[in-house]
Amino acid sequence: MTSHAETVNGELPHEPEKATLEGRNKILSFWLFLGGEAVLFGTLFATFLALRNQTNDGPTANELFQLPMTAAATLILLVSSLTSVFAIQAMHKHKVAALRVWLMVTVVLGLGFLGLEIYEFAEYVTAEKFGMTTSAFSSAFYTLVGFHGAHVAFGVLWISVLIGQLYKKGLTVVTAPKVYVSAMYWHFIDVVWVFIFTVVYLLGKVG
Amino acid sequence: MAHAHSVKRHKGLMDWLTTVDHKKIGILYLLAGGLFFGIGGIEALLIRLQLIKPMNDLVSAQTFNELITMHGTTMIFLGVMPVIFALMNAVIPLQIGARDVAFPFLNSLGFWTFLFGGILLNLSWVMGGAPDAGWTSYTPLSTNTYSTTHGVDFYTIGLQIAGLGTLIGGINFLATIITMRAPGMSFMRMPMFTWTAFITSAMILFAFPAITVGLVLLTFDRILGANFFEVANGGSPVLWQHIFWIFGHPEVYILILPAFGVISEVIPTFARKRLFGYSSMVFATILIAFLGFMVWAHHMFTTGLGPVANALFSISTMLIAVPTGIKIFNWLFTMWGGQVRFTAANLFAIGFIPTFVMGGVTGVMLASAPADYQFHDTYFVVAHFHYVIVGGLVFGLFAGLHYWWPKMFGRVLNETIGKWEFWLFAIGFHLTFFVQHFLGLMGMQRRIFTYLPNQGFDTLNLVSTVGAFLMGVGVLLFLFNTILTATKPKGVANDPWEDGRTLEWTIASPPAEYNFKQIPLVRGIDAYWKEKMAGNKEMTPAEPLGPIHMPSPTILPFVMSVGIFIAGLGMMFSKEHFSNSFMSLIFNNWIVVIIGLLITFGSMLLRSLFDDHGWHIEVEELEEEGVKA
Amino acid sequence: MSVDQHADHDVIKHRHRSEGPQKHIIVFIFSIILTVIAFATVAAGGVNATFTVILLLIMAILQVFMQLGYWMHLKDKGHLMPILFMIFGFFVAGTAVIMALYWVWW
Amino acid sequence: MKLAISIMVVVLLIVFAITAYVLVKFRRRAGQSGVPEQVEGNFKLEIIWTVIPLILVIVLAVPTVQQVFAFGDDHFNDKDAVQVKVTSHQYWWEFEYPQYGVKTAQDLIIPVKKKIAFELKTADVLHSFWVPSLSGKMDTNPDGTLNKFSFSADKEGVFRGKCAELCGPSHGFMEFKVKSVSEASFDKWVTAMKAPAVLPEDAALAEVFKKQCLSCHAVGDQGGPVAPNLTGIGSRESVASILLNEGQEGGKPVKENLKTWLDDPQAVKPGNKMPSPKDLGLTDEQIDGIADYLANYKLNY
Repeated sequence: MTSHAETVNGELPHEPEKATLEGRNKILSFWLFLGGEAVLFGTLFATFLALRNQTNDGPTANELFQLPMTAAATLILLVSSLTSVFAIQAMHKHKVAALRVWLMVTVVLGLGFLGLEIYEFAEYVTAEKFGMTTSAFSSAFYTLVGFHGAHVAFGVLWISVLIGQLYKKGLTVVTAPKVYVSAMYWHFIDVVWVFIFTVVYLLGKVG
Repeated sequence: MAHAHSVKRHKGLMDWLTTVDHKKIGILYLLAGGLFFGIGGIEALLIRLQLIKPMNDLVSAQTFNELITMHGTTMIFLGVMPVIFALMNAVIPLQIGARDVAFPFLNSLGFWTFLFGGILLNLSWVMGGAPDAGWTSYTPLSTNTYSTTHGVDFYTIGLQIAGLGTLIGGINFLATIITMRAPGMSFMRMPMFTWTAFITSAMILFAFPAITVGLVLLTFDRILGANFFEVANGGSPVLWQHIFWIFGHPEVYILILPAFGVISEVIPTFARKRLFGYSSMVFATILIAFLGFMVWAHHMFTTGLGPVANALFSISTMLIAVPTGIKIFNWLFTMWGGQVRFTAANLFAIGFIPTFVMGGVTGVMLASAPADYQFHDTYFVVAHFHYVIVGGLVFGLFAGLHYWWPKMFGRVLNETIGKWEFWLFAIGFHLTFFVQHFLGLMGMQRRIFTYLPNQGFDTLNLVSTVGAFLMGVGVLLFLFNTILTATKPKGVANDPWEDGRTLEWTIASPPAEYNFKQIPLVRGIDAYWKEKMAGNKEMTPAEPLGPIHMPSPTILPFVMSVGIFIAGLGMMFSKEHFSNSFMSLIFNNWIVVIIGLLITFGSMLLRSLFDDHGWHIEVEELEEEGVKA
Repeated sequence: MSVDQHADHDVIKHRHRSEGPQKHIIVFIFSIILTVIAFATVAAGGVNATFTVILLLIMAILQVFMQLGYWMHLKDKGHLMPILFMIFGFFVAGTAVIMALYWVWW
Repeated sequence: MKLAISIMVVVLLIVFAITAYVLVKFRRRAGQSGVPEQVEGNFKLEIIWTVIPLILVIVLAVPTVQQVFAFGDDHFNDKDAVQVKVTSHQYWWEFEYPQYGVKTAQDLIIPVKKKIAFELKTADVLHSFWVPSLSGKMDTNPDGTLNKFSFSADKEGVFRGKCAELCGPSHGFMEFKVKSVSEASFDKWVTAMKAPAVLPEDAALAEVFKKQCLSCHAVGDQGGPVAPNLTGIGSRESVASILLNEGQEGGKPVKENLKTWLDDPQAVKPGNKMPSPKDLGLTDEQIDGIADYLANYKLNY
């Protein structure tokens, strides 16, 4: 175990997130957690797929979804995933200022995505009379997409807290794993979204 | 870093509420598990009393359904799971030569979340009625339309919270076993119990998210008016069955694998012989876990999935017999040529083998879909799963508790009483459940609150009830044994069974806070035994003596769990009509939920903002203790 | 970290610093292309439905693989456990999806 | 199934025998101190106990798959099959014979030796249709997941049917009877079922019966479909499925059972949907009259 030696000499190693055993444990177990999240979303997708045609005389997927809005949301989330890659690269170069900026951009994009989603849901509920209780399809749709949205919201809050910590504590072997793990989380959200726009929106349009 | 941070060391109750020491958390799990096991046991006895004779009216039909639901749910989620976690906490870090688990904080959080989930579930008894739709809570019986009390809400919310705790615990043990093993302990040198704990934790990780989703969907149906299982609006009751069993079948392997691990530790120790076919045991464990995720629909043969699904799931289920058979024969051949000692622990372990095989063969019989059309939902099934869960897991847990009790508490349980426990419990067990096979074959369905006379059920049910009370006496004896032992002085040897093979037996009983003064170097499978055979009294250390870094105790996990508990209660009653306007205000406007979540997320924020630097045990202190010992 | 990396810290640092954003930008562009293909196929309409479904799924899986591999570093060394656990997670998720498609209604 | 049981018994015997031998032969004797040989494993043995179970599993799997597919065959539209649409309710069974235009409840009358093809459906929660001595069980699901299966009775007689899926407090009381009769009797029964309804002779009582009972129940061509059809209830095997009538072990006279039931339905079958006749304003005399009328409402077949 060389972790102690590296933190003692005062200089931050190249990959500060993996410098300590605690950091490595954090990253490993976050991967494990993501394995569980895959099952969580897998089950939600399964539910959605099972109930996708149970529209109970309410709106169908094809009537509801607007491709341009989904495309915009997709682009926003994809770019935010890239900006969090840049954040990690900045972290590896120990450029704390750049790291903070990229994280902030990520947060802003995340907020943008959330805004779009809330607008979309509000539109469905008011204009299309498509609420949680409308049909089995609507319940499954709101639950799956809403769960993803809640993940985005949590990610936004989390990364914001980390930005604050980077101001207060700087980049250390304690803060670095947190930033790295939050970036993993953010990528995973994007991965889930890839399946959502494919399975829910695009395949919904195909029918 | 050399300088030690001062740390508050709590005493008494505060010590237990704030502890992050895996050994203490293990004891907490044991206490909680014991409590819920007792509650579940009383429910079981009431069930058996009600069924003692035909057309009995000891409890009402509604109460009976609540009893069976709570008995199943409590035993599975709150009774045996925590005892498994108790053993894992008490033993795993010691077996792999670690000072603690990977995440002491999460370990504590997992326990408290689990406990508050369990308490919430059991509060249902005094808060308007327990859940009544069976532990499987099949929809639509469990939806608002047919289950009008809050019972099922307690079930969904309580299990979500308890499940969250279990999931946290699972991830913690995975990380611990992957990264915290002592130098030289490769995966293929890990003790069998550590292996099964590893695989069980992995199964928890993949199975619990599925039930979480299922429970969320049911909660949404019941509280937000969603339509997942509302037939009239397009929902599907079959979907619930699938989701439940995609979790539910792995869950029973989550339960049984640690028992396999315990047996694989106890039998070699008392046969004074290494585990026969270690690699095939590991392989069989992994195979069972893997297959465990592909057999769920064998609980649904009569749902009507069609011949293709039924054939597929029949075959995949039968295949599980193969790795299980490997294990049985490996245990038998571990004893072959050994010197078997009949301690209480070993009695339970040996008793496990034939009992579990009986549960196994009925399992293969049930695996055949055409036969299952007859067996399904009868007492034959009840007998089968009690043979594997009680005859398998609970025997295993008793073996493990007797075996590791000295390591956990520094006192050996009374052997004579221990043997009485075994014989009473084993005989009671077979009396209770063996006859249930025949009840099932004669046409007695499960979950019926009473039955008409003249069906040939009467005598067998009476025998079954008598057996259940015998089991109860066995359990009470165990309780008495633990209390009796607690009055005796501490201070057994490091290796009280004298034939210990693994690392936990190289250190004091109970171990010091930091477990290992110096992390040991592992030179082979059964690390301690290897050193013994080489004539060494102790392990070779893998590091020089140095200050030991310890995590600080913290109350935050407890507070976080209280927050989740409050939010859960708030969620459950959010649509309730209160006569009291203040109650309506805070519940119907989700204020209680928000307060609960604020407490939880606030604690999380605190944890993130204020780094835990921990504290150090200095070399001088270590050496002092060394002298004392 | 191996011993020689410590011995030659500066060189290593330098080598790492030279790892620029290009790789990730390429992944990004790929992702965009895959996404555009998917959206365009659906927007254009008129394409055989089965073909569309298969195409969309391939696009999605490719994109996910790239992001997991490069952005989340799964293709880097020392990720055996994460890979194993992710594969099994996706496997269980996949069985759930198969269940939903074939065994819920009949 | 016999094959399965015999294989399993053999497996059990082998394991028990080895266990017993090991425990007797290799117990630690007093003063024994040496360390036994530490055997790592035995490749040959391990292969043997992997391969033999595998072969046994295959031996079991082949007939299982055959039977699964045989069971899965749909006989509903077979020419000579008697179709029965089963609808389960909390806590009673409705049987409809679409080929004959007949609906009944609780007693399933079937012609002996003929294939009876069922379509199973539930009106509320899940139930499971099971006649233990005739065939396996099948769940009754809502629309979209209806099940079909078939069986036939080899001999005439009365068979007990049960609900095998937890469906509420009276799950244990949700029984029914299968009455297998000769083909001639079956035809007679169908004719009798289609005869016009017989109402109470007393006009006032008939009025009460029509108003209070037939709003949910039906007799012959009159009444509603919500509750069990009462046509010929006097010749059924039981009242409310668990009050057994004369002729069965422990049975009581029909009228007595009907009175017990009408007196307080909840006491007989907790949680059932029938309102108490007394709450509906029926007097004891009226209840007695209706019980008398129903007890004598018999079908001749």
